[in-house]
Amino acid sequence: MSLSPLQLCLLFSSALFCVGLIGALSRSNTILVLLGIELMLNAANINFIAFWRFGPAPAAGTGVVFVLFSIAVAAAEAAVGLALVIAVYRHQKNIRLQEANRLKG
Amino acid sequence: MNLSVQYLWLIPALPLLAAGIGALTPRSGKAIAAGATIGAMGLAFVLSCGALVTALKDPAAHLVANFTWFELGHSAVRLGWLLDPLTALMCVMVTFVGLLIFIFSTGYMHEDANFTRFFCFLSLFAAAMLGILIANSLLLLFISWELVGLASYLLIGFWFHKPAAAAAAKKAFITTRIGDLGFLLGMLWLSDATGSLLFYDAGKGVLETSALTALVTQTTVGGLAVSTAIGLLLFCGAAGKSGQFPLHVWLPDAMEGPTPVSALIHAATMVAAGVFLIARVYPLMSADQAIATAPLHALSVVAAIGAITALLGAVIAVAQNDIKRILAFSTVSQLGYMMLALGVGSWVAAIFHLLTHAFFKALLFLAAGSVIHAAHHEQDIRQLGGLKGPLKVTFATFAIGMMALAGVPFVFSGFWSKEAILHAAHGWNVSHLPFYAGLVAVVLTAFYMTRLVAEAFFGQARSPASEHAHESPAVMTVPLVLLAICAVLLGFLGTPYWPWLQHTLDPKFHSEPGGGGLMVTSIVLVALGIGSGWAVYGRRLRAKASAPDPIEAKVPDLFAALAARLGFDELYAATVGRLNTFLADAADVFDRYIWDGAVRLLAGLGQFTGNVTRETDENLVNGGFDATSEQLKSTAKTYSRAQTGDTHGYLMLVALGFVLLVLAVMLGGTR
Amino acid sequence: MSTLPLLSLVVFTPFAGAAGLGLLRGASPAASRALALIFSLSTLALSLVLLGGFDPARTAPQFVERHAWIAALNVNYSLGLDGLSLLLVLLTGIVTPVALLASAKAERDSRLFGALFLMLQGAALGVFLALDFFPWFLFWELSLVPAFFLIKLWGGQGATRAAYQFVIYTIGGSAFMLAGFAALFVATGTMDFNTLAQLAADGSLAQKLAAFGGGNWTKVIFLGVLIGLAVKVPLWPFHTWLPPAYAEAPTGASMFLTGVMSKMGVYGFLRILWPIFPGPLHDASCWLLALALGGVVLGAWSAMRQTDLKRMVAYSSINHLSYCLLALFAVSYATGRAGPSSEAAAAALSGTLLQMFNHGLSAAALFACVGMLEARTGGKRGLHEFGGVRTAAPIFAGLCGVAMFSSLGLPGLNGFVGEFLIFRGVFGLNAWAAAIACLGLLATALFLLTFWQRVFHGPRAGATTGVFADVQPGEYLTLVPLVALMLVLGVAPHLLTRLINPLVTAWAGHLTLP
Amino acid sequence: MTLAFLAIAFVTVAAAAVAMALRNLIHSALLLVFNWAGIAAFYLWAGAEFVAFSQLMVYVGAVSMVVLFAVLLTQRSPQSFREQPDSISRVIGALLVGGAVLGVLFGAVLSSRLAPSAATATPTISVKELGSLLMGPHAAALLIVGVILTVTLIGAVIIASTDHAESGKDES
Repeated sequence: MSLSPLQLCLLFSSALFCVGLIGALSRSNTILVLLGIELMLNAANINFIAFWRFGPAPAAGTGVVFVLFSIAVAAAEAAVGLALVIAVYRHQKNIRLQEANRLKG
Repeated sequence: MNLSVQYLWLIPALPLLAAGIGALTPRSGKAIAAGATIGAMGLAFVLSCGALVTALKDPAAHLVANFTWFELGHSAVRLGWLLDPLTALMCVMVTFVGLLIFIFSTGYMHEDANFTRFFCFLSLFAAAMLGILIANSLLLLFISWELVGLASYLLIGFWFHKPAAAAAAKKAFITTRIGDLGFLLGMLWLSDATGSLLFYDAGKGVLETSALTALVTQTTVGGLAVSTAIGLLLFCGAAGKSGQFPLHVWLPDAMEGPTPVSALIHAATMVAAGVFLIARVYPLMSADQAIATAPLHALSVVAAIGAITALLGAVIAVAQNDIKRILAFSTVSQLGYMMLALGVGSWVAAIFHLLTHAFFKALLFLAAGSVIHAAHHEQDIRQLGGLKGPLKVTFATFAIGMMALAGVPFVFSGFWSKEAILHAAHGWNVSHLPFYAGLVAVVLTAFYMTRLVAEAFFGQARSPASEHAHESPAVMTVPLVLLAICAVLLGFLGTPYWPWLQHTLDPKFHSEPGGGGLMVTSIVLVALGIGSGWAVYGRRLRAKASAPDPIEAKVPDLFAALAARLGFDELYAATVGRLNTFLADAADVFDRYIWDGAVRLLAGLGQFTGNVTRETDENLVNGGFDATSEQLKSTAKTYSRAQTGDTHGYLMLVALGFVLLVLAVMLGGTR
Repeated sequence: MSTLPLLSLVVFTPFAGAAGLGLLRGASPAASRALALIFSLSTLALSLVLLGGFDPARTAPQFVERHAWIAALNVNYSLGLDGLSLLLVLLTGIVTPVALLASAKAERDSRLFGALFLMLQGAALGVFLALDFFPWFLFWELSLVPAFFLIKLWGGQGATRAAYQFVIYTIGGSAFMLAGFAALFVATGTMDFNTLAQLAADGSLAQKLAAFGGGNWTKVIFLGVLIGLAVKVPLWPFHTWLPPAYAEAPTGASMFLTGVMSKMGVYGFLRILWPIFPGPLHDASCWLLALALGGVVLGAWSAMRQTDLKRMVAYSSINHLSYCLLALFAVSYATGRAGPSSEAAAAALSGTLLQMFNHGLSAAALFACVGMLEARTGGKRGLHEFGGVRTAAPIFAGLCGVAMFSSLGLPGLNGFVGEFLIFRGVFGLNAWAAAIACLGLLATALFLLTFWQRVFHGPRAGATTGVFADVQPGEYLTLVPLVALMLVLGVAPHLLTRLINPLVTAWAGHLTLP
Repeated sequence: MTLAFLAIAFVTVAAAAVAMALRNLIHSALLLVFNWAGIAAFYLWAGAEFVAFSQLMVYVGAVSMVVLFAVLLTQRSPQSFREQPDSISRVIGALLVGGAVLGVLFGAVLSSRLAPSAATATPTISVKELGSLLMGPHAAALLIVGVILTVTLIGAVIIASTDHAESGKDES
């Protein structure tokens, strides 16, 4: 069997996604968790581009526009997330995620 | 000198003023108080004599001076003064006897700490009595009447630190007030029926023909004429004040006051007021005589009560040992005589006896006071004895008083006045029972007075107190002598041979012939009384204080009953007293348990309702909400356990969920 | 005549005084007492001015002030003064300063005490002067507030309970009255006493009420108002709140309660119930007579059983006020009947007014005397705890004796005139009632003399054995004015009858039913 | 062509995997920058030049700086960039779950029959077209993103900066 380029792209993005997921799940450093999530987001972006490039109606350009939005939002997310990390750090003198559980019920 | 009726009010006003002075004088001002009192009384005496002169000019006239007290509705409440021979004579008697008693008191009460207060009360007493005498209005009379009650209350309870005196004062006030309620009702009725309370008011007064006619023609409950009913009600008041059966119980107890007070109460003032009242309203009392078919005549009741009282007082006096108590019961008895006289239709005889009795009873009491004073306040005749030696003046005057009271013939005033009464009673055409009662009382009176004199003055002294007795000072003996003289002379004003007094009082009076036989009977009875008295007590004089009374030795039960005053006090205590206590208890229980209980029940019901709604609110309504919220809370708690705070966990769950979802889509999506 | 709103001045000067005392936080006890006294005396002064300008011959209200208040409800602020009001205003003017003087000693927080007292006085004056139900009822209820606190805060051991009982009982009664007047307002559209009385007199009131809600409506409203007033007087058997309240209140408050506040009920009977409901009152008068007799007779007999002197005096108040009601009910009973003269009615009504005044004086004096006994013996007031006070304190005994004899109706003192006129009137209107009421006279004498004998006579005993001072200079100020008035009014009752006679004559003149 | 893609993909995934596994945070961050650059290369490969440049500027230029600052700010001392070792159990759990997701995704991709469309015709999009797209059909989204960015900026500044008082208190 042969894989189409679209499938290859999707497999690539899936791998990247899982790497991000595993990192987010396994690391206790909040920054790394955030970075893992950032990876997952990027994997999603790859899908957008892949479908734009190899999809049935590439002329529309919608995938590209969505990726742009996604990048903007991701940048914002990174800024807020890291600001939160710093704020938490000021409180607890560390940034271990499992200890930031003061809001639990 | 003449005294115009316009200034008649000065007669009571002077003693009243003196009473005011006495009230404001400090305790040390004995001379001021006594001087003011005696001076005022002396002036009042002079004025009374002036009034008498005025009154004697026209004995048939009723001089009046009426004035308005205050406006009431379209009319007014009016009061007034009245001057007629009755008023004038009584005024003279009261002021004269009062004056002598006052003088006597300065000696008798010399040592007392409350000397000024005593004279203040005495003066008030005299003023109130004089007020009764000059009143031309039943209302004014009633006012003075109550003030007499007040003064007697104060004087009987003068030694108020003695519980017995305090109790006696209260008893006197309450007992007379019972009678006064009748008086009050009678007065209200009279006022309502005639629209006036003035005795004489130029034809509109209640004692004048038009009013009387109206009163007689109306009838009320039981077919009584209104005048009869009113008369009987007024008589209640008189009976209370004059110590008539059955309201006589206070009189003997009133002996707890100082002796001059007893003299004043029993002779001149208080007890005389009742007799005077009946004499004053005599036209009203006798109005129903005009209707022969009346079921009851007011005067018949008066006569019956008078007869009973005369007999009762005399009987009880026989067994008393206290010198003042014997005299007190003799007063009861003599007042009965007066009422008897009023009842049988001879009010002049009653007034005659009232006047003579005032003098000789005042004499007897003052002499007894002198004895008590001399014997260091020993009043029991068994403890006295042999006093005629040391107390010569006292003995002589007491003896005169005793003979006047007993009715020793011809010389003594008591004989003539009593004779007048018996004569009238004999002539009464309704019943002869009062007459016989009077006769028995004559014997008894002579008997117990003889007993008193024999026990107290003869024989030897039976106690240290009487051994060391010595004659009282002149300030006390001079009044005695003056009174003794009057007790003798006064009788001659009203003998059947020269009935000046009777004509003066009642110009229509005409003496009925044929009193000779009666007089003889009376003399015999007096002799019998004195003789038997002397036989029992005089011949074998008491040797020891503890020796039994000769009569007691013979009939101990009877004597004990008499000594216990026939148990009237006990009877009243057991009936009226107990009824009163019962009513008070009942009223109290009513209040405490029934009405208050009802209120409490209501309050309790309110409280119960409140509790019920509270419980409902708390347990049912609130409880429902509470339970629901509790449930929610615990559920939330349970679910909140899922909220671990472990971010990795959440993330992992999301991932696992995603896997499951995709698997589900893939495996199920093929279909 | 001046154009000053005199009546408003009379009513509101005490309130102003109360407010002033309330604001002067730092006033010393002596200063606040003096201030309260001055303000309370203002009533006396102003009422003397009223007395000067008063024309007894006019029976309509004088010095009338009338301002629209709540237009929607046709409520007017309207004050007026006739002989009846004048008498009671004078009484208030006399009793209040005397009562304040009597409580001058040993009262804690005299600033608050004075303020409450002045409030009480102002409310009472408002009741006596208001001519419209709305302000009248306002003052009527307002008087309860200071009375409640005076009893509760300065009273004896059972004071709290007594105060609650007093207030709740009275408010409970007033609620009925308020409901009655609400119905009356709905039916007639006015709450002015005079207008209502006129409506009642020409019979249109009954028609309006019948049109409003059936024939029995008048009776229901009448009963409501009756209950409200009966509790206040109190009419037997609505009296059970009175003995504890009077007994537990501090001396001054007892004096005011019995001297002035108890008159508010009788005043209500005379001003409201009798003119506005002549018909129903006449129908019920037989029963009411019986109740009044119950108060006269059983009140006196209950007093005999009391061992607490204040309770005893309180019961004597029930007895004395019942005489007032007895006279009024007898008048109502005789209204419209043939026979009884207007003379008797005039006597009865005059007697009622005089009795109100006289009872105010004598009962206040008696409470003052008991208060003095309490003050000397550390709060003792049991009948058996004294003895021989007359030996220890003769002047005190004398003054107290005058008050006592005035209370039992001794001629020559003020109590007699009122009682005599009442009896004179009642006898003419209903002889049997008068005869039965005589028992009350007897019982009164009996228990008062028992009190006198136990406490004043006999050897010194009980609480009297120690040091027992006679009347102090300050206490003279309390007792002497009262006693002097008793003597003066006993001899010269025309000083009072002059003021009320035309009014009473007018009242007695139209004793016909609509 | 395919070979270029495979190389880019391998390098990118490997860089990500190593970054997630490393102990040293600085190294991780740098490797991630490398990874983002790889992704940008993929975009270039796919023909989306503008997106690739955006990726470079935003991620490689901006976010990486922020990450580095965050890493530096949250370390107590310059020496301790190394993290504490994570718990083995969680690592194993993470690997299992990640493996499962990977399996599912791969399964899904491989099992789907995605038609190989006109792969030869490489679509292109000019910047001008992109701009008219953004301003035309997607203007609303653009506006919203702008607002979100503004709000985020302000929020990030506030969160990171307003804690002074409290932190001061903690330190004291």
